[in-house]
Amino acid sequence: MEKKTALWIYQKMNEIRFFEEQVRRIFGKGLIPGFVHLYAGEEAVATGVMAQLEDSDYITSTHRGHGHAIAKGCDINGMMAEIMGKKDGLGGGKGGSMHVADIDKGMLGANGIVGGGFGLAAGAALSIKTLGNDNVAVCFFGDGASNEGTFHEGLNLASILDLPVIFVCENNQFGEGTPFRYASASETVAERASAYNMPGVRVDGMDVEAVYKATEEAIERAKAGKGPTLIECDTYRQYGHFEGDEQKYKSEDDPNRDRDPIIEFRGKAVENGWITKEEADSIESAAEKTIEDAVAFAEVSPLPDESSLYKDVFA
Amino acid sequence: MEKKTALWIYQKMNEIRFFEEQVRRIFGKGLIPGFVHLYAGEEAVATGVMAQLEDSDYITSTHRGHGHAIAKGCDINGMMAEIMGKKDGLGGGKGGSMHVADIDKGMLGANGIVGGGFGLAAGAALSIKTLGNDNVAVCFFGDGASNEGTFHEGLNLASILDLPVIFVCENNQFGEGTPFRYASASETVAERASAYNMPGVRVDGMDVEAVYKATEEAIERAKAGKGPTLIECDTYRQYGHFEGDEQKYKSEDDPNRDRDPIIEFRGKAVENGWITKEEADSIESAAEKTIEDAVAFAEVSPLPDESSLYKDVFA
Amino acid sequence: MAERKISFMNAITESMDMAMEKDDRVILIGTDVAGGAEVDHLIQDDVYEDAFGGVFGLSKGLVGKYGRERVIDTPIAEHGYFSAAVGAAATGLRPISELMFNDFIGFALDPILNQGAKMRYMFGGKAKIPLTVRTVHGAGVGAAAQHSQTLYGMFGSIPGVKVVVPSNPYDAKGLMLAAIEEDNLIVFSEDKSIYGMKGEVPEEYYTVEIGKASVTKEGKDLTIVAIGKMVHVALEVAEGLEKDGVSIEVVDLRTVAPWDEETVLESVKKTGRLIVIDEANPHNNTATDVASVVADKAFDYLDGPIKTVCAPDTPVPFAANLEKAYIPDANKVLKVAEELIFDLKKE
Amino acid sequence: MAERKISFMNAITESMDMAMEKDDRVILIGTDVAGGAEVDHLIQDDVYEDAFGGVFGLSKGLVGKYGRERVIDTPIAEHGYFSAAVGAAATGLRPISELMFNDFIGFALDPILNQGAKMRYMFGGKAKIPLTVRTVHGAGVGAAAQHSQTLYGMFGSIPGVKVVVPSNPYDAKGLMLAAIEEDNLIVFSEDKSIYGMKGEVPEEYYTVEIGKASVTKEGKDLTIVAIGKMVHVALEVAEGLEKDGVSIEVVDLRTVAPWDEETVLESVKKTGRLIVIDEANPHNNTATDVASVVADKAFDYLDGPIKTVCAPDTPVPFAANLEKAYIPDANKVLKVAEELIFDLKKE
Ligand SMILES: Cc1ncc(C[n+]2csc(CCOP(=O)(O)OP(=O)(O)O)c2C)c(N)n1
Ligand SMILES: Cc1ncc(C[n+]2csc(CCOP(=O)(O)OP(=O)(O)O)c2C)c(N)n1
Ligand SMILES: [Mg+2]
Ligand SMILES: [Mg+2]
Repeated sequence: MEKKTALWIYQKMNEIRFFEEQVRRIFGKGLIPGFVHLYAGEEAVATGVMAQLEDSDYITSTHRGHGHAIAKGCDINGMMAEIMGKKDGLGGGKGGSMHVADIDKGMLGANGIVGGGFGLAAGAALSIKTLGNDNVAVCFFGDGASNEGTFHEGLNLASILDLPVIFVCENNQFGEGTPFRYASASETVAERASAYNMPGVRVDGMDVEAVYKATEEAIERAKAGKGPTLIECDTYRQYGHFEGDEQKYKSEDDPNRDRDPIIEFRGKAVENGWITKEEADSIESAAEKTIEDAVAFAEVSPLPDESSLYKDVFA
Repeated sequence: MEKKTALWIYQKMNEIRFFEEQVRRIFGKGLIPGFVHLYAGEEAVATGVMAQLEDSDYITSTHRGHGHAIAKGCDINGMMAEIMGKKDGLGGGKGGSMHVADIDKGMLGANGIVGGGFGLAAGAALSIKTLGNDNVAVCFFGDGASNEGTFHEGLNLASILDLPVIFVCENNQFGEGTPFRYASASETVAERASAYNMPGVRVDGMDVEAVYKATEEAIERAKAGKGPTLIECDTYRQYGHFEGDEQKYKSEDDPNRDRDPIIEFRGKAVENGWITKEEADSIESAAEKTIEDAVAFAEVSPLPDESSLYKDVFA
Repeated sequence: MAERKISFMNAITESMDMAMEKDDRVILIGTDVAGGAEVDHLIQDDVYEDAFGGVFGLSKGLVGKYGRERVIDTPIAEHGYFSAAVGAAATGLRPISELMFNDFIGFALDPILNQGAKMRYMFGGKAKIPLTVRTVHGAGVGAAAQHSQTLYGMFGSIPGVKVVVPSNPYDAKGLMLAAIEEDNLIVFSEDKSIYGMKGEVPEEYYTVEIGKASVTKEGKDLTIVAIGKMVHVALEVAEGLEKDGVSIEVVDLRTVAPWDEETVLESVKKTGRLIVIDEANPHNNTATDVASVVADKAFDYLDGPIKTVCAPDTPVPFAANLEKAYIPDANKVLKVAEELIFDLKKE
Repeated sequence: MAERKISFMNAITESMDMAMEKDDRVILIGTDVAGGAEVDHLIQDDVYEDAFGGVFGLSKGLVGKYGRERVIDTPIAEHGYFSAAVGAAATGLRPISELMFNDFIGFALDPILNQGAKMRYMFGGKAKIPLTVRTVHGAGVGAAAQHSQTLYGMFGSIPGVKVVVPSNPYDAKGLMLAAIEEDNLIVFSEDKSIYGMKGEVPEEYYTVEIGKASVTKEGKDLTIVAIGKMVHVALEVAEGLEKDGVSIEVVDLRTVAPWDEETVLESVKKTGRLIVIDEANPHNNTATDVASVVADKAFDYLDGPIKTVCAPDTPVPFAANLEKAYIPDANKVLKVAEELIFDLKKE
């Protein structure tokens, strides 16, 4: 891995983690309406994939979308303000945590609908293909979403049309309180790829490098006109499904339970000489500061004007 | 195969074929409103499966449902009257061709919605399981339906709950005017079974015996609590998607194009001594007569009372 | 004996419990209706502990009592399990199928629209679909555009579907028990923002008639027809106007499809004035339906225009102040009522 | 120059053709919109022949002209390709996505309800969804309960969706071209039973304004607002009543969401009487919506009750006589009009 890439990844991983910790804190203080789904623990997936993408590539995200948005380059101040429902939010405060988006950055939106992204990503890939652009679309989805019919329809459609799209499953072992091993008749998500005549790979989703490499191959394939790839990333979420979840369904011996992808990457990056300890330390404190600033920014941002309630229904 | 079974199968095959020929004729005369989808050419599937079922087993059917209904034992006069929209129809003339049903015979309805049956069949199997009955539910569906998300959801659900259900795909190579090989990323439907951890078998759907045997195994498995099976029957429809279809998408070299499952079964049955030539002949003429009688019955049946328009919305 | 007070959500839990106790054919099916399926430490001596008991906790404890054969966690596959619920209902079970948020209907509409609601009719009366669809609607908890809609009106537009929207714990229990007893497809839509509301609920089994509105408060000058949570807005308005000497009759629709024309028309014929409050978006909803029927069948009794107070024609916004501005409340109703009250004072 | 007459369906075909000719970003996607994909004998010198060109033949010839990259046959997977159409619309294409029968919306609602209709709002105005959903509604061809529904009212209840229902070939072409030009999600709903109806259609490119009703016939005694095919029922009724000396104004709504309040209110203020005809089931539909707005905003001008004439609250029956009884027709409208006409004659 190039130094530049490693530095970028480590920065984004830290920004995501600090972001989620702050969201958790201010949610606890009652400053965020509704509910939030934290990405902490899964940073290796978003950053490993996004390290391969450009602004002009598209992603679709999920209800657990903060990590994707940060890694895709969304403005962090705007994100925090959005999550707090403020005027300076990316969506003017009208979307909130589940609808963080920035189409100019290729981020087609977090999504409150589980399984809502398969077709959207295929559609973005259809645009890329039809307009002749040299890009890809990436669809992030959970293990739980893999049992929605939209998984089947989206993957089949993308495959028969050879669309430049990559389906990235974040298998964190649970959909809400239901274990993947109960809900899915197949042992892995990756093995379902064969039903759509596309490669299905399963990687250690706590290992950025593994995700990064798998994505590289998938992009090559997509850009060569060979169609989609399914990548399953084995991961775990540090907190509950949403904040407030008692997590009774988690077990002592859940795989990945005691791993932290950020600590692992720091170790590996320092060991391989990609990043020095000092660089790592300063990335960490810079990230912490970035997020603190974002909270400060969001806190002083005013509530949206009431008139905005009626705006932006139609173009 | 036992003689009794062979006789039954040959009778039902002939009833179906004559039924469809008559429907075609009277549709051509303008006596049937709407559109009809004929089952001619696919008789081996319905009869091969149904020869293994009892009245207390359930089936869900499709828009191409006449064959299933006849083989499941629905009253043929009532079917013909229904298709003509008459008062003595199975549904009082309110459903028509696409909604022929008889729940007492375990026939849960033809269905105008492609892919509408997967969950319904799983639900019938859930009833069987929950009520502790020794039965199965069979879901008939087309190759085209295999790309609906409901396929994915239905098969996965049935598998994780070990439901006594059998998914029977009638792969007649086309969904309307779209070839299966274009629409499906997988080469066969059967191979998709592995994504749901259930057996997937592909049989010659022009060969009743092959269908019959595959069904037997699947029923054994289902009744032993081992869950669902997917059976793909390779077949072909003799006529268009619906009556009036120009069939421009059909080719000289479509597999199964020149086969007739009824002729094949007659040959095999006589050869194996299951049926004598005389028996076969008399079954044929009896079936022809049965269907002619059904047309006569339906023709004189009155239109439904206008008041029935408002009835049967709620129980 | 002092009446027992329990919350709206506990009333619903209790009703499901009683129905399951009474009839083995009643099952509950949905995503995380128990939660924690196949998690070892949640199984002790063949008794299951739930991880969620529904995301709102309404089915807590049921899997412990009735087991996983009757409290069925599903994959996230709404079309699949809704359609299974319809199939099960047609073949001998009496399922309660949960749509976690009514907003997810985009994944489960066909089993209702084309199967469950129409089978009986298409089959000439030869099917029964004793299916209760429990779902959750409404804004007010900061859940944004895809988790806050009020869609019972959409269900109510479908022939063959009955739709029930309880406004208080007593009705919630009685209507739920009535729904489960019926041989029809019933959508039971709960406003999540009143789950905590307490009210008197008898301990015994009882039903509230489906299709019957209730006159929550009698009055003679103006009828306010309201649905679910909006009944409380109506009562607040009534109380306020009462002080100005205006007497308000509040009709709680309770069943929004088919709704109780008789009770509504009777009330309007008496008062001559009507406001309908509905949190749904303003077009093609229950409020406009009620208004149109009254404008036809009670026209000669009307002393002023028929007013509807609904959410605006926008998605539900996230920001707290915008969401508050989105939901109909007493102020908005009062403002709209002015025109009618003005007429009134002139008389 | 004599005006050219073509059929309703040919007008739609022509409009899609013109839009695709004009703008490379316009694509057509749906099941069998061409048909015969990858069938060798349907490909000659890289030019494609279609097997269907849509089940009703409305897109015949387009794949030959624009190729399979822009006329895309899909697997039978409505959710998948509708959601792809939304994704494509958000990222630079201008898709026309076909829902073969509006009844299949149970398989494709979420991409409309929660994605396409809401993205712009949720994202604070930062998305455009230039998507035209073509679909087909209506009874009258013996297609039974799952292929004959009239569901544009359901789409119309969703904020962020515009819904267009043309009643004649001229409007069909102009409204379709306007829809494709718009940067919004538009449902374009066609009544299959009038596909053969002919009318004057200019050969050139033109648009008909979305959101604007048209006064098809002026009159002074009674307003009939009608939608799609029902406009012709209204005209038939108008002609009949004209003989009795009653002057009818017919308003063709054309856009059912958001519909043209101004034109409707103006008409009712002039005539003082209103009937709305809508083939939809009777509850929570466009007719009741129009009625309720008039009962509010034009109340003081009304000389009689507001009448709606809709299909009954039942699924669409199959039998020819029942289906005929199901669909609103001139007789039913006349019967309902009696009460209003009676008042009129008294004057
Ligand atoms: C269509 C739909 N069904 C159900 C839900 C409720 N829901 C939100 S998140 C979630 C679990 C998703 O699990 P998974 O896909 O594994 O993602 P994770 O939360 O684990 O990241 C569920 C069931 C929803 N939002 N949308
Ligand atoms: C949900 C839905 N989508 C589309 C259709 C239109 N349609 C009716 S039959 C058919 C083809 C079905 O193909 P297949 O499943 O292979 O069955 P076959 O007709 O070949 O027996 C289609 C697309 C429908 N009825 N329902
Ligand atoms: Mg998960
Ligand atoms: Mg087929």
